Amino acid sequence: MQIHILYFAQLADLAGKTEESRSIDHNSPAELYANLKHSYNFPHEFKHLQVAINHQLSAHSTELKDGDSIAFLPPMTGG
Amino acid sequence: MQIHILYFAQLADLAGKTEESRSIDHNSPAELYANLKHSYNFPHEFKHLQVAINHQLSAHSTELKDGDSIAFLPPMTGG
Amino acid sequence: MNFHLTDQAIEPTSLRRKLLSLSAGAYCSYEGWVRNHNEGKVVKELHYSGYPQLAPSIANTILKEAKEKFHIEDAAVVHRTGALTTGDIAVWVGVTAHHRGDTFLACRYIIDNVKHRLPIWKKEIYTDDTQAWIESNHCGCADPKNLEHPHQTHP
Amino acid sequence: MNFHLTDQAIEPTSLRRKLLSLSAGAYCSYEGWVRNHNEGKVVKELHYSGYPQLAPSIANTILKEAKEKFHIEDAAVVHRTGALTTGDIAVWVGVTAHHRGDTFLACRYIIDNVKHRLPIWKKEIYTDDTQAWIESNHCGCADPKNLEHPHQTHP
Repeated sequence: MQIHILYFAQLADLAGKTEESRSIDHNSPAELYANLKHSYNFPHEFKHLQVAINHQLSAHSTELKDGDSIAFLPPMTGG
Repeated sequence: MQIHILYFAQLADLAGKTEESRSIDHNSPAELYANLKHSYNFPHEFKHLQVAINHQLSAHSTELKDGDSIAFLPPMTGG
Repeated sequence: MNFHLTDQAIEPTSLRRKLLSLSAGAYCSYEGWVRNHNEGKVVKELHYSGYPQLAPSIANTILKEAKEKFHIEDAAVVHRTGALTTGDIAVWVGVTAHHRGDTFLACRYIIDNVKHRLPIWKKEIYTDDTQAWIESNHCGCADPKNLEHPHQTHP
Repeated sequence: MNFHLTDQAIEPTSLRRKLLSLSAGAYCSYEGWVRNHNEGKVVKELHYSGYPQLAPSIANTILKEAKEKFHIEDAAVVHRTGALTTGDIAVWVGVTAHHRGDTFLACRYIIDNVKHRLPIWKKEIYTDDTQAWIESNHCGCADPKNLEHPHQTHP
């Protein structure tokens, strides 16, 4: 299925892009992140990131569905 | 000796003036206030007022000197 | 001197501007506004009467205490006198610091102490033309243990 | 909706005006300013990057929590995005209430939670042209027991 991925902050810098689509053959945010971490040398552990699916904060264990957008969010540093 | 008295807030309303001079034959703020309380029906007890002599907060027991100004200050209610 | 009494409308925009600083990261300000009611009565006007020869030294003592107690860069207070109507600003406090925690604590310290120690008295004039000198800011808000108390008697 | 992200300069005067109320007696506001230094390095510019499709719902959750926890009348937050230079306002919070205690506590609650929960990230660009994504607001300021702590790591 097709997943749309959004990148922010350090992850966008390391990926060299702010978004991309990927075909995946599983429904696990953890597995997707492991692949992205490998592709782009992301420094964060999955458990230290928040997960937003379709622009809503979601449990790390949420099952992805075809057409979902997902973002892995580093610790926030606004203000 | 001559003492200049300043009145504020409720005390000014009750005295019908904001200041006056009085001749006194003692040097005690407490005795002066007792007389003023009697003259103007001030409701406050002396101990519940702060005393300012020559525009500085002063101990209730300060001895007055000729030419001093004195004010008896009700609890403050700014803000 | 970072204090004044004024019988003119308080202008937060220009007061804030005087505290601008490139080394401060945090700014907290407080304003006391004249409400249209107090303890069930409808307020038409307030009248603040001050002791102008005494107020500056007390305000400066309070500001000095705040600078000693908290790591702040600068702080200022302005209090209005005379006749105020609903919506007017009675008092303004501004504080700058490196860190936000200090701005909140110092700003709170200053306004609490201004209310209890600055020689200013408030008379309320109600819409039925009765009036009353406010007896006291009897909320004990200056006591740090009341910082989290949800309801004080006065703003 | 009392929140927005903006890539334009934050204007406290007009934001404050939107909170004016004849029934509120107390107004507290907080501003985070871009400092010219952080942990010994000289900051030339900050870059705030946000997640605009997610930030509003989180900001509104924080504002709703503040209204549930404290007796406030209204509250608003604005956060800047894009390139900021020293002296710019990064974030503004304003709160009105009947009583001052609630404005301070709610304003503090909102800024603490905005810093930790709003999806915005800060990159510092130094005068030597090196840059760094700030790792975290690791001060634990949102914890009420730290309210009186004199020094947090970030403004």
